[in-house]
Amino acid sequence: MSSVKLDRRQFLKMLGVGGAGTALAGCDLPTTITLEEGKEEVVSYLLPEEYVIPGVGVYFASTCTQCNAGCGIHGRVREGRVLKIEGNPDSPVNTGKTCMMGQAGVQTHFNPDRITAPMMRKSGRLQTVTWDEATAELNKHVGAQSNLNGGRFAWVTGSVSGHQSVLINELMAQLGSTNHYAHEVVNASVWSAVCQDMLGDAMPRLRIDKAGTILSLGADFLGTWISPVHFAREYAKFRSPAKRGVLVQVETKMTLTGGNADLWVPARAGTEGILALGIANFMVDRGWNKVEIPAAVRAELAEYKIEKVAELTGVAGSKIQRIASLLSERAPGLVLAGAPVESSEQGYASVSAAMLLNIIIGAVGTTIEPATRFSEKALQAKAGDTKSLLAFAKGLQEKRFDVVFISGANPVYTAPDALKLVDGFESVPFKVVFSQFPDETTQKADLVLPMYSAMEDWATHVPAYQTDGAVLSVQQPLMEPLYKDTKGFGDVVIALLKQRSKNYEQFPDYYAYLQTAMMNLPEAVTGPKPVKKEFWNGLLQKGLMVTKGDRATLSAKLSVPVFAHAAHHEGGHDDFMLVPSARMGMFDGRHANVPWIQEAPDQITKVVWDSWAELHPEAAAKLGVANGDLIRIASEHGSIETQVFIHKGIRPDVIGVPLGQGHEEYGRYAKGRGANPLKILNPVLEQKTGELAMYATKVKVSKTRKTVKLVKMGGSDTQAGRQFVLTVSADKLRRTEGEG
Amino acid sequence: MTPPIQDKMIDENLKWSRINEDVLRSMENPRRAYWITFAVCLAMFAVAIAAEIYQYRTGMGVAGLSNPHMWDMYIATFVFWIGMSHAGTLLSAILHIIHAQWRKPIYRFAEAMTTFSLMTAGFFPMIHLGRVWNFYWVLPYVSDRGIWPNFRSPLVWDAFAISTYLSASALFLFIGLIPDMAIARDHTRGWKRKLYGVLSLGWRGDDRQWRNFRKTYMIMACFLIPLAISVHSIVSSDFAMSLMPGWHVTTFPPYFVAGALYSGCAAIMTLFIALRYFFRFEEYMTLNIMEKTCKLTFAIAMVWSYLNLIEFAATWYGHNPYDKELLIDKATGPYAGLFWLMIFCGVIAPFGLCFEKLRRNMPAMLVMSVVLQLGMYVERWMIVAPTLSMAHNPHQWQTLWGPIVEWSIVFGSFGWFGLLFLVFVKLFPSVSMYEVKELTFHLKHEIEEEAHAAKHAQGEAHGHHGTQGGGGVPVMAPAAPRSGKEGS
Amino acid sequence: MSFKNVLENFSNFRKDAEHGGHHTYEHRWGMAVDLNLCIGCNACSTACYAENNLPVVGKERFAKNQAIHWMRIERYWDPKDEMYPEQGASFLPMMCQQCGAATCEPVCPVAATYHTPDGLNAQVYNRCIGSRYCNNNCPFRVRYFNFYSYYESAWPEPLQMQLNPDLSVRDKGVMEKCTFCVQRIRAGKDKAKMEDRKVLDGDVQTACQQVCPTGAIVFGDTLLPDSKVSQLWKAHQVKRGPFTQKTPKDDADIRGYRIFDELNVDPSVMYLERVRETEV
Amino acid sequence: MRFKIGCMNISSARNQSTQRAGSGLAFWRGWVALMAFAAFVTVSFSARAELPVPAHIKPPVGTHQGEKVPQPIEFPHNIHVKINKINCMYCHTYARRSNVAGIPPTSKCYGCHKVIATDKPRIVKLMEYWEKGESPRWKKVHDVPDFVHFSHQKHIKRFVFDADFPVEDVQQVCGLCHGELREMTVAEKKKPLNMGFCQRCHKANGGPGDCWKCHK
Repeated sequence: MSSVKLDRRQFLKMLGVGGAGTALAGCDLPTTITLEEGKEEVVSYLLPEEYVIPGVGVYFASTCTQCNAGCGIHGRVREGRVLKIEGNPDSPVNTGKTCMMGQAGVQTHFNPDRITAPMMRKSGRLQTVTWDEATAELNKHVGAQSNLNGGRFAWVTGSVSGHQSVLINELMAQLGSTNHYAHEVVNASVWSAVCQDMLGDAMPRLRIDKAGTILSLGADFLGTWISPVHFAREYAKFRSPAKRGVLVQVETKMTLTGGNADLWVPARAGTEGILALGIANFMVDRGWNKVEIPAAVRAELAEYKIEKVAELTGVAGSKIQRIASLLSERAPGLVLAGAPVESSEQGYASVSAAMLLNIIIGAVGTTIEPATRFSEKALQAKAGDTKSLLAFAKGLQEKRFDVVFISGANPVYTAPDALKLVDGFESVPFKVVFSQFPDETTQKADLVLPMYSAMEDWATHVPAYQTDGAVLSVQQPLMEPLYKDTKGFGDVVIALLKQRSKNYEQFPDYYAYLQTAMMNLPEAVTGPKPVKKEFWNGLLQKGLMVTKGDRATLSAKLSVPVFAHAAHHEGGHDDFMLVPSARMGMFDGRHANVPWIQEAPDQITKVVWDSWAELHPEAAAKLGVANGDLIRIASEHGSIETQVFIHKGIRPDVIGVPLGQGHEEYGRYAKGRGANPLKILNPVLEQKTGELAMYATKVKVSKTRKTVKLVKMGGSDTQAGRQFVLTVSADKLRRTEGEG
Repeated sequence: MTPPIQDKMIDENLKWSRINEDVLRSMENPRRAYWITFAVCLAMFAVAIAAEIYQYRTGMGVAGLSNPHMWDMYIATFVFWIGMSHAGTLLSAILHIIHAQWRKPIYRFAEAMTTFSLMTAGFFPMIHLGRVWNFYWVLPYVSDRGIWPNFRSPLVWDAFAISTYLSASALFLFIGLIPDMAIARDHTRGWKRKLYGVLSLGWRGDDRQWRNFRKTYMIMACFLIPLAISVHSIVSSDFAMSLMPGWHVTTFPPYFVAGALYSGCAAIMTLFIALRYFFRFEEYMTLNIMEKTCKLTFAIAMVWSYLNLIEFAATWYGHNPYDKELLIDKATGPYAGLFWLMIFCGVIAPFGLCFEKLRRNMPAMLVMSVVLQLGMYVERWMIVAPTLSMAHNPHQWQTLWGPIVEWSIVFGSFGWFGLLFLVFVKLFPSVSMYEVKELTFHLKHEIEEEAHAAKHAQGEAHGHHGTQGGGGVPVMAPAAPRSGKEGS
Repeated sequence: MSFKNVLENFSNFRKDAEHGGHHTYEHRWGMAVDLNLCIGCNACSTACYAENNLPVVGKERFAKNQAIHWMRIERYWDPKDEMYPEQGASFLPMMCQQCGAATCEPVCPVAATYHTPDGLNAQVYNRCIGSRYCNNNCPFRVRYFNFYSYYESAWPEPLQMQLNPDLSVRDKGVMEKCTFCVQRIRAGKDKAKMEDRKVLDGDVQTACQQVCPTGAIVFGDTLLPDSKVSQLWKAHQVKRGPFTQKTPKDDADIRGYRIFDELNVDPSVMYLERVRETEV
Repeated sequence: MRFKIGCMNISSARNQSTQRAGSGLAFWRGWVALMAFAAFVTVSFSARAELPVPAHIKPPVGTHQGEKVPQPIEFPHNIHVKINKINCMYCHTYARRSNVAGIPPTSKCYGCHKVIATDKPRIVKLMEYWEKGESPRWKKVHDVPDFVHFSHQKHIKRFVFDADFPVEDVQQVCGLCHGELREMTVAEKKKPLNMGFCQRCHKANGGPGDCWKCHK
């Protein structure tokens, strides 16, 4: 109807300029005077979409990228601004719910510290340049004409999936490079490794909702482990009067999940596996095993007598028996193993022990179900780990890279100093960082490409942990880009690919590519497809596609892990085991630049806006420190300083420092706040998988003279006799309900 | 036989002209001490203004308030000043009605104090508002929006009570001043003469005027007393009407009134001594009067202490867990120091007033009066703060100490009060001349009557004091016949 | 309230105060929070920040207890914990309880906080003069005061674009508190009105309820007999109105209670006891 | 297109009407073209008749003299409303389905004016905007403070649709708060639109008296 070329996202244009004003400015005037006319501006749409009505919120479906669980979300858009994130009820991952990180997505998007234009290192300093310059520079090094030897090209990403993964692999292939490092600090790689080896499936489905008893060895499944929101949904069923399951949490420092446990068991760091074997042995003795146990296995298990285990783990024998009996009485049981266990020195062994217990109590098949994988292999998730970081660091030290791409990762922040990653990284001739924020890695780059935020860009995500059916979740723009000089990740990669391969010339941008790619998905994958256009629109409306996928099969391999040495740690008066725990909110530190997250208190300690070192009252007494005293925590590879927080939810022989703070860059909210425990980690490796054993660093703690005010929410830590949170004994209820 | 001079309120042989001279002198050529005090007060006030401007621009946060501590020193100080304001009424109205003669030389400045401390107190509820510029929304005025204040709120009652009390006591002060204004008029020149001329409302001191004057004065007095009581009861209901432990106390109204009179008397003692020293008022503000004041103060102190204990007892036997918890925390928790300071200053210290030696030792009394006032201030703060620090929800427990902004405004209020008072003493007679004259006259009259009774000789007395009237002072014709009744 | 009303209804005011607000409610919004499901993950409080334009006050002011979080998760330890808190922590989502006989209402000098026909404690921001009496008289201490003006400091460009236009940004000197997401209630009611129908259960969701991963928060109209929330109140034998001593609930899964019920403030939020395996 | 909508029912409920309005364009065009000339002649000395007040409404009391606000294009309401008798809600179509009445999308202006009065300077200006693919940045004239929640759709429903008031006379209802726009070129504020004004009307017509109905 017109000669005007319309931007495809025209309807996402912002209308009102002011947004919500300071409402109270107006009302101080006497009531006879009203607002002056002609102050605010109002703009109409050029061409209205009939469903976009000024003053009425419209919901667009998309996908949350705050962590890798891949929850579906709805963004509330009004006058072209995305205002709020809600969960997408259609997504089987989060069924209409989100976590606090998901909620904070809008502040990640509207963050005042976004990079708004490309930057290039000129005469040692990063300077703002135009995209033409940036692209020219990029092509000079990685373009078709460049004399780049693919083998000397490396790409560090976070967990990737969907079509980004496809494009990355494609470009790597075109360049002839195999150095793709997917790096995540918070991961479950050892868990998957064990699952792969013992069950034949890397990411089996865990039916928390079906379980009667959950024995969680440090798995913070309500906070940070694999797919927290989904697990929380199932946890609700697990707690429902119908089930009334029991949660036993074994860990050295209380996590959010530990805070919700019926029984919180602080076993010695690194001995959780032994505990599992102890329980297994006890159950087998009593004949509580649900599967047939070969004599050999029995024999091996027999070593783990209650007394010995109790002695090693520091958990009372009676307690071990109780847990065992719970697992059999309140079947079906489920045993999980999370970060503290996975990334300890003998993580693999410990997790295998847990898995063995799973098999013995017959969890496999009941509470552990075969996963549903997304049928299109290329789109499946490539989960990040720490092994890759080690490999990358090694490569850097051996000077194996001329060009390095970094996207969706911040290795300069996450890499322990011991890896010497920073120096190596600086010595790389050409470093390109795709980033939204001026983080540590960005500051070291030669070329910084400012990316769209997750709410401006297109993408597809395939969760690593699939639930009911295999999900492919679409991430679509919720509003037009805030800054004209930012670009989509896909767009840039496509541009690079075009130079090397004809196939991509048809695509003006990533959107076009994505649309075509999705429409060309075989019906085998998507199920019966309607007319293409409608398929696409339907997909965008729903925000995701739930396919039946292909079902894995579970095998159960009984084998008792061998513990090289009973790795446990005797706390001296000033040396501790460092627990660098991740938490819902800060996560691995990627959300430290979000004001809401900074102001949201830590779930257990309620400390805000800073790091802290958790100490047990005993330990604190030994050190002679009180809340707010600054202490120095030193490992062989450096030291950090932070304030003491004393509470009982931690073993006296460990010291807990949360991840997330201690950024040297990363914007006004994160910069120079708190300490980063990752920096001082010893380069201890998990023996089997070669992952970085994050929970195996011994540190010396010393007082400093300084004291600060510990800023936390809440006055009294007890209810002081108020009837606030009442607890009723499950037994009592069960008795009264006559459930036996 | 004539009683020994030191037992008398005042020397009855004081020439009336002398009285005029002395008092009027106090209103002239300020000395250095005066200017220094003036400068100090001005400085304090200036600081407060600065602080208030800063607070106005930045927000109440700078006053160190927090979620549990929505109120703090501002309210405490408010209550304190309201308390001060009760002394004047006590002296001038209550004692007037019960014919306590000794009040006459000292009630004037006490009344001034009443008015000025009210003028000071009035500021605090405003200062502590988050949006000062809308303070008038508390008053019921006809607005185009057709909305009214919430008549259930004690704060609204406050607004009414205070404004009424302020206007009433100011009026009372003025009425009491009229005859003296006339004297001043007759003894001054220039602009002052004009001023006093206006203020004396053409007082000629004739019979009719005196009659009306006394009626009015008496009526005002009667009107003022219930008002004074109600004002502080209402102030107390700011707390008593709430649900909070330590506030929701039935004995608060009398408790507050007692406290008010208490601090008021202490304040009178301070000013008494100051004026006596600066203005050489030894003959007027005699030790005997001081004695009486001290005794009165002691009596009130005991009443207050009693009510205080009553409150504790009520809490204890009432067995409301929150109240009990709070009481114990007051005595042992972070505020324990202040609590015991309050108990010492308010309950123990006044026993010093039992010793005549002390009562007649001005420096000692000065210290004493300050101590008592300190005690009363702390008491007010101990009512406001601890309750907020430690109310029902333990999650919101927090102790708080006011920051510099708050302090400076509180100090500034003393500066402001000082200014008003200093201006007053130089513009108006701080001792009521005509009543002192009455006093001396009656005193003399009694003594003579006793003498004559001895001699059975009549009629001299009249002739005698007929010649007394000097310096254009009206003879108090109607006073004489009633003198027999009036004798204290 | 016009002066006429005051004169006419003064007795009503007093009755209201005793019997808990209006006697003719259009709706009576209520909530049920199952502490057995609450995991204390902070999702609700963050959602509240997002929905209700809550300012981020920063570390220094947080240290002074000047933070504003309408929905806060209180965390308590059991004083009986010896070496370790073996029963875990206790989490309590605490927001304005929208009391039926709210203590904050009668003390506000300008009637900026009052009881709506929906059974909510309204807080009219631009009427508030900041006497802060209401919070002093609130046993739950769930009212928050704007000690500073946050518009510039809390929402630097372009963060202010996220602000929800459906409710105002409060300026300094104003009291604020949880409103049960009144803007959502308003939207829901308008929608129903435009469609000439009654407001149904589920039409209105509060932000915290919508986000809660475990579905611990249930919100609705307690006057609708079939609404989820009134079902829960019924099932757990919690009634509106003045405090009545409960018979020890020994006979079934009845876990309902209202915090500070004994103060007779008639809260609109019912909590459900958390169930733990205390024998282990 | 791609949406998953809270406000579906509103839009869908009202869609048909918009469609009709759209397809009615042809008719409007001819009609408007016919009237255009007469318009320019008569508008200057057209007698000023008071806008009648609908019987079922007790009008709000209060007057206000707002200044003339300079707009990017001096839009002549008088021509559109008085001469061409275009219904308010033809352009301000959101009024009946949203809180805000909304400024008509530029495409709507274009719809008529690509054939009508294309030579007039204002229209030329408009076309420039259209070609640039952007909308004029109008200045708000009738604005309520940010802390006030005002819903056009509810008022229209109450006073027009529910009252079976003839929609073609809707300007009489709009006029109660917006003044006689048929007499103005660009809109001027003729009513105070303050709390007293609203509140008096609410009293008179039995609108809600609850603070939270309007204050947010």
